[in-house]
Amino acid sequence: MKLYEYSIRRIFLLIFVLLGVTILTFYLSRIVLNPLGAYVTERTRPEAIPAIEKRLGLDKPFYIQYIIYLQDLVTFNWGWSRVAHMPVIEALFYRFPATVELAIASFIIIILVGVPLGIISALKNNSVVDHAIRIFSLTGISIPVFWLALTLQYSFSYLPKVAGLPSLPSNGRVDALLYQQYPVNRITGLMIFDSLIQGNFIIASDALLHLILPAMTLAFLSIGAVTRVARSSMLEVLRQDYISTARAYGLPERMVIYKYALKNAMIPVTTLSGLLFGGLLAGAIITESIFAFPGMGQLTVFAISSNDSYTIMAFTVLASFIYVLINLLVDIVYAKLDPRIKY
Amino acid sequence: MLLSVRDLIVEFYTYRGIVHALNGVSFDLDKGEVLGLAGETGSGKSVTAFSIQRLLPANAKIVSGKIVFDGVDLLELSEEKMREIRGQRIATIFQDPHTYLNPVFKIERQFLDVLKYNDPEIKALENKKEAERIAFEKAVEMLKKVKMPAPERVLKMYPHELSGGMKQRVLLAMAYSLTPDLIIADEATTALDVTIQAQVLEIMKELQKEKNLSVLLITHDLGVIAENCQKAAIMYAGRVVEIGDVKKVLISPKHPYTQGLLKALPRTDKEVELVGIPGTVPDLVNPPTGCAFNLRCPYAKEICRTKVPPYTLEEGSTVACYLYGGK
Amino acid sequence: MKSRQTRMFLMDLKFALTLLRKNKLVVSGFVMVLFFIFLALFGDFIVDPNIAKSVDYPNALKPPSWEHPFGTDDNGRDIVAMVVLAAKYDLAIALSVILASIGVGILVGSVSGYFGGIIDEVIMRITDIFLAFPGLVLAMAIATVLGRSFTNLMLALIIVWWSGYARIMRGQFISEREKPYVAAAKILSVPSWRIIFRHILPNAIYPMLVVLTMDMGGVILTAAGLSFIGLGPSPFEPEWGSLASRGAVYLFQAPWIIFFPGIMILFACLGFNLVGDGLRDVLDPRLRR
Amino acid sequence: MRGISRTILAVAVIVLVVIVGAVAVLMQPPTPTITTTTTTTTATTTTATTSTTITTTTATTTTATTTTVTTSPTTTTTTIKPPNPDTLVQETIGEPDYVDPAVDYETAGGEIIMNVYETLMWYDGESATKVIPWLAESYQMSADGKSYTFTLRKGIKFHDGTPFNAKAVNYSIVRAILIADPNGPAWMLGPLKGAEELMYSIQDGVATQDDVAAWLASKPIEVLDEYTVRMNLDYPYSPWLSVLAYTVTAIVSPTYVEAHGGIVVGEHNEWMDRHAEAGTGPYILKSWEPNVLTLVRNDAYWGGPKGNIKPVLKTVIIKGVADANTRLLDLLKGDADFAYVPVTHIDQLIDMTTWFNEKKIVVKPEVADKVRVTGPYETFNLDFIAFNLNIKDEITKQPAAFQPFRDIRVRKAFVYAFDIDQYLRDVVKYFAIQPNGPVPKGMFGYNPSIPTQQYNLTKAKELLLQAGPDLGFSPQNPKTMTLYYNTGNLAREKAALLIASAINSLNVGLVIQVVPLDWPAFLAKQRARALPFFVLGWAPDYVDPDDYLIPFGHGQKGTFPIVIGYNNPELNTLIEQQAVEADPVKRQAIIDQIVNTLNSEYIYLWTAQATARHVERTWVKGWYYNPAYPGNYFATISKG
Repeated sequence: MKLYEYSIRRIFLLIFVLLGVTILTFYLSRIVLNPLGAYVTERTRPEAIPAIEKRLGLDKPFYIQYIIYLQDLVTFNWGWSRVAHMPVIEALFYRFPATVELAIASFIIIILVGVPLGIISALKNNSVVDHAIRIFSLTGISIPVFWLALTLQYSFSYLPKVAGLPSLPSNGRVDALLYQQYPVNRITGLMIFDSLIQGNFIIASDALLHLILPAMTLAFLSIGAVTRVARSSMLEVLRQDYISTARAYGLPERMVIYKYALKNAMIPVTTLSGLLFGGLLAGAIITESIFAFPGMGQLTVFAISSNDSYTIMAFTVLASFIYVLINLLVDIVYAKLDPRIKY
Repeated sequence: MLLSVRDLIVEFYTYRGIVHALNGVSFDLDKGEVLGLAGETGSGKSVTAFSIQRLLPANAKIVSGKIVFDGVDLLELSEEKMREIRGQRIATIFQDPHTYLNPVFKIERQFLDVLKYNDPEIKALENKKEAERIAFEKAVEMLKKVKMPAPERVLKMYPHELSGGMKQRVLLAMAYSLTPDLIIADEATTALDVTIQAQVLEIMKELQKEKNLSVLLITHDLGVIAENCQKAAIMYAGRVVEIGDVKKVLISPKHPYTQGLLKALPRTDKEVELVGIPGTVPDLVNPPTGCAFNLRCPYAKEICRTKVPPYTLEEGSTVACYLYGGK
Repeated sequence: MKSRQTRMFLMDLKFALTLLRKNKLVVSGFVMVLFFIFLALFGDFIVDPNIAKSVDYPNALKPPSWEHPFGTDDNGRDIVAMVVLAAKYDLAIALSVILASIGVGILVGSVSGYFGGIIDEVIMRITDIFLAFPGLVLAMAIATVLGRSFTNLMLALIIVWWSGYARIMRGQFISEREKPYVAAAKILSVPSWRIIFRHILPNAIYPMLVVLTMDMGGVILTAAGLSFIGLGPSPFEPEWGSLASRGAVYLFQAPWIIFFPGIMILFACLGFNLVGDGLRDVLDPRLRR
Repeated sequence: MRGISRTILAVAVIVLVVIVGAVAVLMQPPTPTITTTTTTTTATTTTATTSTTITTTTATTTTATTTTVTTSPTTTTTTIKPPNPDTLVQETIGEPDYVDPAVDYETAGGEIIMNVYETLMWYDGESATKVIPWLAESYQMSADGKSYTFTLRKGIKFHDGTPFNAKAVNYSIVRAILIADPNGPAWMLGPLKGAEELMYSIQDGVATQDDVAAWLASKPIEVLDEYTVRMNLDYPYSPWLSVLAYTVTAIVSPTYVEAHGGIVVGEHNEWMDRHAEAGTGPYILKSWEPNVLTLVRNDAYWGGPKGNIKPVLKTVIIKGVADANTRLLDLLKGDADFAYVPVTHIDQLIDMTTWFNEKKIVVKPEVADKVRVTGPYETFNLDFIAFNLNIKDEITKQPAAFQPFRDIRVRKAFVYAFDIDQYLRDVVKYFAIQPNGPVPKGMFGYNPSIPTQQYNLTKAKELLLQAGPDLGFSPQNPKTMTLYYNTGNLAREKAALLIASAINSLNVGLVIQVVPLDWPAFLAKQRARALPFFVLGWAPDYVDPDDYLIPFGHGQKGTFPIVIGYNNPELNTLIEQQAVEADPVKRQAIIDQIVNTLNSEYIYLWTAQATARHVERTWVKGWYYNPAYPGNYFATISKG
């Protein structure tokens, strides 16, 4: 089967999974969470509640509500986000690029640090370096996210400020005052990208500074996973016969490792990084809320605490869509990388 | 003398203890000569091949012995010097073609890389493009030599798209393209079915004759040795027990183990009752004292159990057994 | 037949243990896990359990001192006591989520992996839905409707966690299904459930051991994360995650509230991960050099 | 075995070193005294107190470097010049729901509306009891108190240039009623002729176009001429003038609203929800980005009733910053001029010992030159615990079997069990006073002589042991109950924990669990009467005791009596009487009677009436406090 047919089949399955997700989301939000909660306060007259239900269409039988919900979903009329004070789709349009920017930044760090560490740890197997790297990577996946974020905030932002030393910003995406003086108009929503195009280096550098702490937090957690996979797959590949062929034919060690072995070892790493990136895209819930980074994650935390079910539903559908899409992309990339895969 | 191996001892460090893979392997190989190295699995054939190329895995250690190749002891060489010898002077063809080609690169890439790094003529070329083109032509020419159909197309294909036989031919072509002095064929044809095996051996013989190469043919198939080699060496438990002219060794074997082997060989020319060798191959973690074969040898004497038998010359073959003198 | 199989298993076990003993990392991981289990089992004897149920605002937010080595939290309770008491809750949540999830995972994974075809396709798509669905939202829904309590947090985690194991088990069963011993059992008309549980499962379970050990830490971390965004148990049910996350508000005045529970989580999870990592090397035959 | 014991030792040593190191380092947390690089002629000394760096790298040991540099702060008061004098940055929590006066019902939105729009009546400077004509020049009340006629000020223009006149007043108030947002403040306009009835039918979705036309035809508000307008009420309502000071009656420019979607009965105007640039006030809302609102000065502002209000600040930026520590740091660094500092963090700015002993706010010397903290000011925010007399099972909707709070002894015992001193001293740090009833201190109708509730644990135990047998709980067969509070509010959480741990410590057979709930889920359970008892608060709409007596006391109309199943008909009539009683002395007497009956029933446990404090940089001038204001009034503020 050609790659094209394989993708079609996968996309069909994707739609089925997404439908399943919408059913689960609908059940959760309409039956379990009762969206009415977001529209009724302690001052609402009990008699007025039926009218609100009618206006929100909550009085119709469930399956009709679900069909209306699907129509709304497709027409991108995802309801009003009480938390963002704007239509949900607009809130997404506003905040998703911020999450993407953070995801890219931390992804770059993850790959640039994680992969080399994994390879070094494999090449120097069972040496002191290997042990150190393994402890570092295992610690990476044993630290609670918020604890790491707060410790970084405390050590790199709070303490230096107290001591009068230069400190990393730990709040928001760019300095509000600076943004007032040097506004950047939004093209893609990626702050650094937009400001660089418009030659506004002040904002670009400030946005970069604001990215450091959150990106470091997110990266530290995933570096562990990437390092371990890179190490085990590199060890696996180095034991393969075609490596001894390469050596037997006098190819330089550097080439044997970084060309012949690396490309094979990178296949499982790519799959993992794809999944990690998908995870990052779904919004780093805790990191964004600690660093007040205005992305999808922060909005979701606000939505959860104030039970704004339209925003939560939007986040769920978006996160599931990203997960499923990334899975498909990872499989396709996997096929490209490893010619042995046939469909 | 192109290659002479003297008392090579190699040990492996595993969790179960130290495996004495080679216990003093010695043999010589002359220029243009084909030596067959035979023995059951676990007798140390492949370890010998890997030791010559110094490609032993990390937990192996060459305890002692000398491998003199063209007057130079390979064990003394630096890794850098050894790299120059591998490929250009000594080439190896491995057993299972399926796993010895890198799955994610096209044949062309792997073949051309080998040529670019080893072939003096191509190495000398500055212009990258030029080097690629010449390497490509050379590859095609070599593939034709090994009777590969449509070589240009094969070069563009991935290893998994070729059959076992074709892959072995690619490896052959790669090995011979560098005109090495010594080819080590480690069970090169065992994984192929008989018809393809014959073709590949035929090609090896032609190439060997044409370039007067010396070949170390490692196999457990005595038939293959009989047809292709001038000299034969029989290995058992990490030692060469008998070495000599192929006719003498196979027709009038001296060492009891060689005799046992031949008795276990089905013959087409006459009716013969097959007799296996009693007992099993010794455990190399704590090998038996004296001659390793003494537990299974019908003629074993007290001395066989205590002292390692020295090599003695017996009608043109060298044999390590107390049946033939030596106290 | 039986004794030989067990003898082989024992020999293998002894062999694995010798390997484990040699690996420094695994041993240190093991020590941490033992300490965590010790705290969980004997916590209530070391420290008076109803400290967790009381408040003492006069000496809230006191920095670490000889009297309170770890300082006191915002409700005036001694953090050393709280951390010790919390170990029981954390071990309980980790164990229950893992055991429940592996139970469901095996059931679902084995059926869909073994039978394949339509059953496999349907089951896997349903599992995909749970995999795609952000567990956070599910946990929130449960916490909102049923209120925030320890059992609800556990429930939420189980509902999401099993899908990962189902997928791994399915993969294992698919590869084991092709193996000759399964065909042999089928020929001998052994009932399929026996094949699944008596024959395939023991072989399929090995790689899971590693995943399970490391997920023990994973569950505690996720629970801590959920506590941070307000879905954790109530203040009277001490759990490291919620203890630490309640300290976020006082980060700059009283960093010790976050620091010490966080350190306990780190050491417990690191312990599990070290043991898991070591286990992976031991269980993977080719790596046994 | 030797190998293993060595690793155990190694691990133990590492763990110990990390913990001991951290304990040592955390012994003295650094107080945030920020050294600021200043632009003034007189350089200030840099005072760096202990700064400790914790580098908690993974499992390796903690390195604690403590550098202590303390130099005595200079005695000369140095004035630090603000970096950008004509821009004010305010860092607070949360964001407005809406900025449309007709629908917004919370303080964040109120603050924007109050600076952009204006009302006919408004408070006179700092006094919250007196309202003076603002957009109105003067007013007359009819003899029967059922109609008010206003003559309006002339020559005032809206931000969009159109003139302010009677038509605009009529348009603005009618608009609020026609939208009739059930969660909004429009109910306050109920007394207007036919308004309450119309709003109910709109909210119930039964109102038709001609119902609206009929109501408009009945002229609840008459435009007599360009600058006079009369409002007719259904019944005399003395608080009507303070209602006219509430943001719901803010006057908007009709032309602007018509140009942006006009009025749709029963629907919000989404544009007006997000934009506020059509009022007569001193500021205009220029932009609303996530967490950042920007107001710019209205240069053509008419100056206010005394013509003395001339807005100085060009821009005002209101930033929503969730983390209290960050707000504090920005304030000390000079990046923020106003900052909301909660009770949990105020001890880093003011000297707590003087505050505890003399209830006087004295700023710590190290920050005295940078920060000014004023207060405490009384707010009307009342926190309390209410006991549900008719607990319903949420699923079966039937009354639950175990109804402990029907027995007054149990209610009394719970009131006695609450350690009010510990709560005021250690939880809210004396930034609250103990209320003596539903009417908050500082509001008309408050009577200081009414006794407050007492803490007496032994009495509480006595009462519960007496009530136990009748209600079926005893130490042998204990009953558990759940106390709910809304997540996020730390003071209420601690009040819940305090009462719960007190009752649990009595071990009389009652075990209290404390469970936090999200706000909407809390309300849903409350509406379903499923909360056995709960911690909550009440804030004023307009400054009048009526706005407290009804919600706490009135059996039919009161928000809380309805959900806790308390109805005392005699009390209901008293409450209705005081609303229409014009004579203050008589009204005070009725109110005292109401408060005493309510207190005698022990329905509520009054936990706190919060006092506020204001935190600003020393270079800010012109700020003043009025409990009735939803937020800060920027028109009188300057930086210099």
